[in-house]
Amino acid sequence: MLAKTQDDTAVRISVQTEDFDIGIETDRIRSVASDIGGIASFVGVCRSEDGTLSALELEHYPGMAEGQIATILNQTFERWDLKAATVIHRYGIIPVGENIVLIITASTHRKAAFEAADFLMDYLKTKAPFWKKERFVDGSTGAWVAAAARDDEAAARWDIGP
Amino acid sequence: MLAKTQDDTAVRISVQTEDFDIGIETDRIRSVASDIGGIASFVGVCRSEDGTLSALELEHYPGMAEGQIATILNQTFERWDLKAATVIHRYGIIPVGENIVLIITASTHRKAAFEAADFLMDYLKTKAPFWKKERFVDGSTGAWVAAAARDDEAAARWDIGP
Amino acid sequence: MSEVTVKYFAWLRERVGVPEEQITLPHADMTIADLIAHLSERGENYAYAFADQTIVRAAIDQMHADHADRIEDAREIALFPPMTGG
Amino acid sequence: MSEVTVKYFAWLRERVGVPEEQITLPHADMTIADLIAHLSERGENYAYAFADQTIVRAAIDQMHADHADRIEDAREIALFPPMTGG
Repeated sequence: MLAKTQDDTAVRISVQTEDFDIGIETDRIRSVASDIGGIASFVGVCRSEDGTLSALELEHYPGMAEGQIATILNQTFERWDLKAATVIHRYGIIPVGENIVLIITASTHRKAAFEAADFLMDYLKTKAPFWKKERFVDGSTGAWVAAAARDDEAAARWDIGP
Repeated sequence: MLAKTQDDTAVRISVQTEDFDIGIETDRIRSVASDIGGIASFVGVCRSEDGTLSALELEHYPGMAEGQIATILNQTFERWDLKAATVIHRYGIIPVGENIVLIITASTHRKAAFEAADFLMDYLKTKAPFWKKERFVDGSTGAWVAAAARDDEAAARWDIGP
Repeated sequence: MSEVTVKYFAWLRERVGVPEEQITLPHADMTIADLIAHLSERGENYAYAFADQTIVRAAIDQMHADHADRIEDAREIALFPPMTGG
Repeated sequence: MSEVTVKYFAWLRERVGVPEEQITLPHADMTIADLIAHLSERGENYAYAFADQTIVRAAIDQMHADHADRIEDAREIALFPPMTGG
């Protein structure tokens, strides 16, 4: 399924409720790919929004979430010479300060790893079926988070059609 | 010394022979900064160069290395709204597959974390006093690695004078 | 007349009141826009959920789709607001 | 006449043959270029090390400097090839 990768273990996708460990995941990437020159990663964390937020409730579309992440990873491997990549996205209740998403990309060259990680995050935000709802520290439930126009603009930079 | 950071622990610089642990360093970043939305990181790894290389010998200029990293971090904090950052650069003999450098940047927003990490790496490559010498698998010592013109070009993207 | 599973997510799910349901398509050759128009007539909750159709996103068999796309022999349609993952 | 510590790194260190040395500046008001010219006359190893001056980088008291920069009352000069860290 992945264009430039023969080895399935070079790609790891997980949609899960439990937290992840960037150290363990980085070691895994290192163990499955050879001739790596750079490993870029990004951890998305639940922001406190100046102390008002207590948690985010993350809803997802089971099946389509994994499928869309695989599709986006496929495009990423077609575009950059990656050796391995990992995408982990959590769902359920995520308290402030906890991890939401992890991206790791490994390549022979630094720029490819950086750009691929940036691209993956842009497309996860606009194409992966997840939705966030706010929970406030006063116990009330907030609104569903509105999609930011800047996320669509960020994704549009990469010149891939909708 | 750092423009937008009151808390000294928000910045960690280390020039060392021993390896680092991205998990421990990420936990440290998370513990010293609040309202983090994204943590970007980059690990530079010693490439095998198609199996010919056994290790890199990294020479550095003690004192100036730390000082230049501090200067580059200062510029980074002036330019992006970072909550915390870590730069660890190893020296000595680094076998193929081992870590050379670690960058971690934490910000409220993802783009700032990504761009700051990319900027830090570009400037470390062209401004931090480290030099790499090759050691081959056949036991011979190779040449000093030549600076890549593309590294200067990458740094020039950021519009900061020499 | 064929049946499809229609799934709703986020505030669309909350407004409709169910996470999914079986819908019998009133005629063949319907588009996503036709399905939304059909659902909007099922009651106040649906009318409220689909009041602003421009922000409703759709998937056909778990692939992103436009409002003009035909449902054809799809088994699962999903309707949801713009995504906010990552 | 003042003294400075001159440090060499990487292949400049290997060619000169020492990692650092004390150099007495022959006159005041010297630039980095003047220092390199002065060092080049100290022997074959120096002439070899500084054969291509365009690729020699310099630091004055641990700050990057140009060849035209004056040494003034600096205590430590470093000469090295383009950096290859990261």
